[in-house]
Amino acid sequence: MLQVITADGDFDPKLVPDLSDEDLLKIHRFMLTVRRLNEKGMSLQRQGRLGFFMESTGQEACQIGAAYALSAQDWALPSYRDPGMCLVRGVPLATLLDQLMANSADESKGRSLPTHWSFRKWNVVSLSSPIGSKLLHAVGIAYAAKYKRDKLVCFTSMGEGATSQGEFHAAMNFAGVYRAPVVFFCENNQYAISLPARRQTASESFAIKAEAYGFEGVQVDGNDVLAVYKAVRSAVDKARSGGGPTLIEAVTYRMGGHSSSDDPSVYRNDEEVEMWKRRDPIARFTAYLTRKGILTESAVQKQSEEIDAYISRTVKERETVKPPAPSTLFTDVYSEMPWNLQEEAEEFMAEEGRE
Amino acid sequence: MLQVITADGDFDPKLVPDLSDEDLLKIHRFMLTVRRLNEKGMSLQRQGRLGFFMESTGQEACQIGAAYALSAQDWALPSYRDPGMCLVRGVPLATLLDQLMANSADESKGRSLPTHWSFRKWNVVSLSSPIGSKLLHAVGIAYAAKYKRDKLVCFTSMGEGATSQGEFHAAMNFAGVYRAPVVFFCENNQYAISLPARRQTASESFAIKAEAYGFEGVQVDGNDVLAVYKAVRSAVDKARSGGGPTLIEAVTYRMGGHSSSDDPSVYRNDEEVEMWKRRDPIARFTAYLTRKGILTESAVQKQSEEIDAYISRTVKERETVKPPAPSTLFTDVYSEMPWNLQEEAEEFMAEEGRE
Amino acid sequence: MPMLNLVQSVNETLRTEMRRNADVVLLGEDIGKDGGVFRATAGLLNEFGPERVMDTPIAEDGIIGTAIGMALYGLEPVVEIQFLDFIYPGFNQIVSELAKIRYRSGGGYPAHVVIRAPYGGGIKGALYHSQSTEAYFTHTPGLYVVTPSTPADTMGLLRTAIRGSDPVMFLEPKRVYRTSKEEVPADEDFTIPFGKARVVYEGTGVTLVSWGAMVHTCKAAAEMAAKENISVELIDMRTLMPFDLETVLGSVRKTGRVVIAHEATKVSGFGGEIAAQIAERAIDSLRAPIVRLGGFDTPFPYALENRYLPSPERVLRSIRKAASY
Amino acid sequence: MPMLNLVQSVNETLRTEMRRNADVVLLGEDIGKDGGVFRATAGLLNEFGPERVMDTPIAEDGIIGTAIGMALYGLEPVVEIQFLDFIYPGFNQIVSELAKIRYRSGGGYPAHVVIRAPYGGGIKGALYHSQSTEAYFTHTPGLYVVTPSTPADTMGLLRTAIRGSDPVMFLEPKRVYRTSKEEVPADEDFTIPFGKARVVYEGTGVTLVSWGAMVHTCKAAAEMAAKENISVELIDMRTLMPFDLETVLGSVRKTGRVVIAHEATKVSGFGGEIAAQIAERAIDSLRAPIVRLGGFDTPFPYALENRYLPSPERVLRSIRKAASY
Ligand SMILES: Cc1ncc(C[n+]2csc(CCOP(=O)(O)OP(=O)(O)O)c2C)c(N)n1
Ligand SMILES: Cc1ncc(C[n+]2csc(CCOP(=O)(O)OP(=O)(O)O)c2C)c(N)n1
Ligand SMILES: [Mg+2]
Ligand SMILES: [Mg+2]
Repeated sequence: MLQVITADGDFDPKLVPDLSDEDLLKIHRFMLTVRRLNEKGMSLQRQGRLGFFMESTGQEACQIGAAYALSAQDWALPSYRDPGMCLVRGVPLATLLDQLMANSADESKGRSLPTHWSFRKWNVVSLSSPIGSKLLHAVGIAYAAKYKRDKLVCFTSMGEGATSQGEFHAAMNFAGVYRAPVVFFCENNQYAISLPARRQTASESFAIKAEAYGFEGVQVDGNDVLAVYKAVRSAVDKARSGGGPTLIEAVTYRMGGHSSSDDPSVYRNDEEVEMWKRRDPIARFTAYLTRKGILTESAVQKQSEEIDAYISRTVKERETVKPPAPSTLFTDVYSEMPWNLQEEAEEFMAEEGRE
Repeated sequence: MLQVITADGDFDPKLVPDLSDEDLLKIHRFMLTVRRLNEKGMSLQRQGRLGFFMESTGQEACQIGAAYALSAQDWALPSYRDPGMCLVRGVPLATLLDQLMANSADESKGRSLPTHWSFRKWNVVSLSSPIGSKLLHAVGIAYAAKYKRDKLVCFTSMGEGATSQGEFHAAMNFAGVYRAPVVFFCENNQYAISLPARRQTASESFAIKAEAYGFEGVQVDGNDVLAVYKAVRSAVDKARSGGGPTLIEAVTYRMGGHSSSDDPSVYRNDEEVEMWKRRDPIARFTAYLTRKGILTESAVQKQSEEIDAYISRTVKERETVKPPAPSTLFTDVYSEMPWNLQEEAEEFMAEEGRE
Repeated sequence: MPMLNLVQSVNETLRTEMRRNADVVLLGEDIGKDGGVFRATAGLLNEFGPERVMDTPIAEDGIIGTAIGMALYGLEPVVEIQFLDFIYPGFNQIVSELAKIRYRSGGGYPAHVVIRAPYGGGIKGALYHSQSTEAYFTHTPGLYVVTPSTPADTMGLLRTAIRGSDPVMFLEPKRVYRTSKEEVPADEDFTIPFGKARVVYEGTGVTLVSWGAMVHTCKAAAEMAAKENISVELIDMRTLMPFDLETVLGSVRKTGRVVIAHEATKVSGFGGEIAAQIAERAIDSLRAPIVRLGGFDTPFPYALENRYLPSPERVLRSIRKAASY
Repeated sequence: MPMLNLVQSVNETLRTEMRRNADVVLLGEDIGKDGGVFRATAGLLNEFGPERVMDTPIAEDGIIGTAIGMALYGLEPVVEIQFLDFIYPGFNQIVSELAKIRYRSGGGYPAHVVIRAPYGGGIKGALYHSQSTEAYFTHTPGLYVVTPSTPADTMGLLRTAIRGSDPVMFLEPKRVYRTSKEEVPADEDFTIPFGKARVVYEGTGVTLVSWGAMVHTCKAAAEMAAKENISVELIDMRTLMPFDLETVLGSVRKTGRVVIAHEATKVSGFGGEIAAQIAERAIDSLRAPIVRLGGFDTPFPYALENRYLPSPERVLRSIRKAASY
């Protein structure tokens, strides 16, 4: 398992990827932002200000490290547990919140469940709920880019549970057969809702599954942001230069529940959670940057407060945005409305007007 | 790749499985029978006496070697290319022909395509056309047997093309997770209709795919009946004693077309076919038995003639069996006919009577 | 007589049937320790152990296909699909295998699998936690399709499904999983036969046909209609395959007016089948056009869910339309 | 004007569209060297190379899902599913992804994929090479569903599908792939709009509605009826989504009698939708019950295929029933 920084911030200089201090600090700040956003998201949901939320606390190194290895022209299909990837890609916090709040400014017109991203401008592809189905889209996008001689890579992430779906199998196999420039990033956070990873499959690891498709599988410490960056960066470089796909398994932990509807205490014990707390990806990266002398604990404290304030401000601002207009019920089903939809829309609007 | 007999009949005595001379001769005779049955099947189809046929010439060692390793209480889900497995299980030739001819004596009541076996009495489970879907049934059967503490194994075969389906993936994964007593037997005959095996997947082999599911994958020379027997036998023994599943890849060649509707000359060349002819599984086993001194070329010749006569006689006899009764259109959809079917059946029978 | 809500009724039926017959086994995602995301299987792992209450990997084809194999061997698997919306990776197993294996094997290999799946809108679940696609299954010969609307019906019908010998799609109206409790027969052999509708309200003016959670919307609409002096006969179909055409036709012959209301997308919904049957068999009794009301012909939205879901007011408008023609 | 049979017309349309637009790519099983099991793509690999004519592994989810990704990036993939019966491993990609991605992304990510699939009985293919399950797709908002019956219609409609921007299920009546040739417009911009039915025969006595290969059965039946002095107006729907209700209603208003005939299983078939629409909108014009004729509510058999498939005689009996009421 690839590791650059150990749990207490120690590291092997030969393994450290080539990133400027500025980049390192940006990465750290993104990680903090995701952590605070998760906390805010859960509290908004508890207050009834968000209909639904899926947190990703504990997986900040995965999200930020991976997305940081991509270029702007690359395409990404992040999972619901990857708000940080959207932020790194450049999606403004306000735009992300519009999605969560399903308001009229939301690019998806408030049609999708919160955390089901779709940000065309930032090449973040529309996500659905069925687990695994998007992996094939990543292969198709990568193939099409290659066909058009565009030098880009398609990146997609998934939970370890997704590897059990038939669509994972087809995506991996097609990627191998067509040598598509695609990077599969599996965040093994130890659980698929309540099912522990060791009961999801009997294979030695998730990374090893790449053998079945004739390309490389890599296992990396998913709580080590530099290791994640390094692994994804090298997979991206390989894909960009015609070397085909890679599967990366990032070993991490889902600190919270599966979603705002879930109570994880039913199926797992506190000791386990405590053990993983000690491997916290942000604490570890902070320790590293502190050792390097480019960050202090008090600076982190200050940043957290700034971020909190910024998130709260933006939430308040986005809460003033109107909900989607009723007429949007009927658009975008087709490029043009067929007569049956037109009829339904007209009847509906007439009744709306009446009531 | 496991091999016991080389192409010219040479062998390593340490590898030879423990089979009596009588067994060896039986195996040889089964192989001959399948070869002759294939030839007869194609010719009947060409004469319009069979609606459809799928031949399996070249794959006799796979079929007979594998089935010979099973016990009567074991369950089997052979593919359309495995008539020989049915014969070894004890299905009478006449019963097999009834299936091919879809007559009123057919256990499936003439409803299924020829070569889509279903022989309850011999634990040969009903086969459908969609590739890959039956593999999951094998896992369920194996699990159920284990649940009931029945010491049996479920065996299923497939083409190498089936490994691309999502249901293969799920079957392998479930088998691994539940350690089901199941043996997956993949006859890699180099083609899936027109697609060469090397374009079906980029993996090194088909056997290696087992790694993705945490159990053993074995590659064996599929034109060497003793190697096939040995590999399947050891997988069956392992499964029976609680050791879980195995995937076996038998490397072989489809000498004929995909089916009676296919013309393979469109997509492959003669040299390749010639090369595989030199690895013929029957010729090889004959050479082995001849060397061992328990069979002669002239005995083989005589047997072939006997078998031909027997097949022809049985075909003629089965051709006298009536087609299924029209009323069978409506039965077995449910255990009891719901009213809509009853109504359709009555109307139909009334009209049949009239015309 | 115990008081149970609908999801408790599922739980209780599974428990009693598992006690009664050791061949009944469950499989699905998160049905073990977690007790299912809706708690339909809560407590069953503890009582029956992991061999009979199997948490599965995330693969609906795997779940259904494995269950078919088990059934072929003689077990009686009851599958939970977490949401009906997630059944499609297993659709091939349903359509190609489960529905056809008895027929294609000449009766030699029947596969008795019961597939339970919560369905329908009303929980703010957006496109993929809300759909009502019962019509796909009614168009697949070999399957029975059950759509209960009350706790007692759920118990009686689920028991029939489990004790039967045919494949059943058992669709549970998750919107009303917990909305109310009712008394449920204590008799552990209480069953309700398939193909018998329930007349919820008798009436003389308009026949209103529905099933699943929509029955409750229709009840509200019928009550509103009563205030306008329209007497509604509300029929809960209970099972869509087989469907109780006799009860529907009997009612239509009496009222001459009919509204069919379902949550599913209107085009090609099962309402069309019922309308077509009436138009074929009772047209002379009709005194008004057959009115169908369905979900809009769009995917299921998130923010506007309440605008999308057929409301009692929309049903009422349809009733008025039929009544006033 | 070239003379082509139906499958040649598919081939010719693919060829001309691929010449016209380099973004049009094909993927499917055995479509390369083999030219497809029905030869619909014969010669295309040679002309356009393996990057544009992609032989795929056997995985329908893989084929359709990859095509969706290609379409998201801006290609115009045309998929071949070897038989419609084998589409179910890819059903999740169709129902959950292809049909909904434009909507759920607020229009940001449309996916223009055309899925071609031979369908229907008549080639002695038994349960899994014979089914007509168009109703599943008509019940899935976001999809267009096209069911041509002649070589010229096939060309005009396939071109509309490829040049459009919405997902299309293009269902090809394989039974009549080669039964006859007809003149097909030489104009390489010849298209036929979706949602416009074709009146095959004008008539005054009974409206007969059909699509796909059944249109030919209905033609034979209409000719037989003519000999009995029943004047049949035969309507070929051509596309089921959108469906040309106007033409159907116009005809029913004229004749007052209607038969809807399809090969698919009757219960919940698309015939029910048409019947329901007529019963809702033109009931006052009806002088007889709406007669529906479908395949039996059973799987598709092998030995008895000819007894199963609706024959001209069966259609004729339905016509008589409607005419004599
Ligand atoms: C096809 C399908 N089946 C079931 C579900 C219900 N479901 C939602 S998330 C989830 C678990 C996913 O686990 P994993 O892939 O490990 O991702 P994680 O949530 O841990 O990030 C399940 C079973 C679904 N969304 N889609
Ligand atoms: C789901 C599905 N897709 C496509 C087909 C069409 N088809 C029938 S056999 C076949 C090739 C199978 O190849 P393989 O698994 O290697 O078996 P073989 O025929 O070589 O024994 C294909 C594509 C099918 N039967 N099912
Ligand atoms: Mg997980
Ligand atoms: Mg093969």
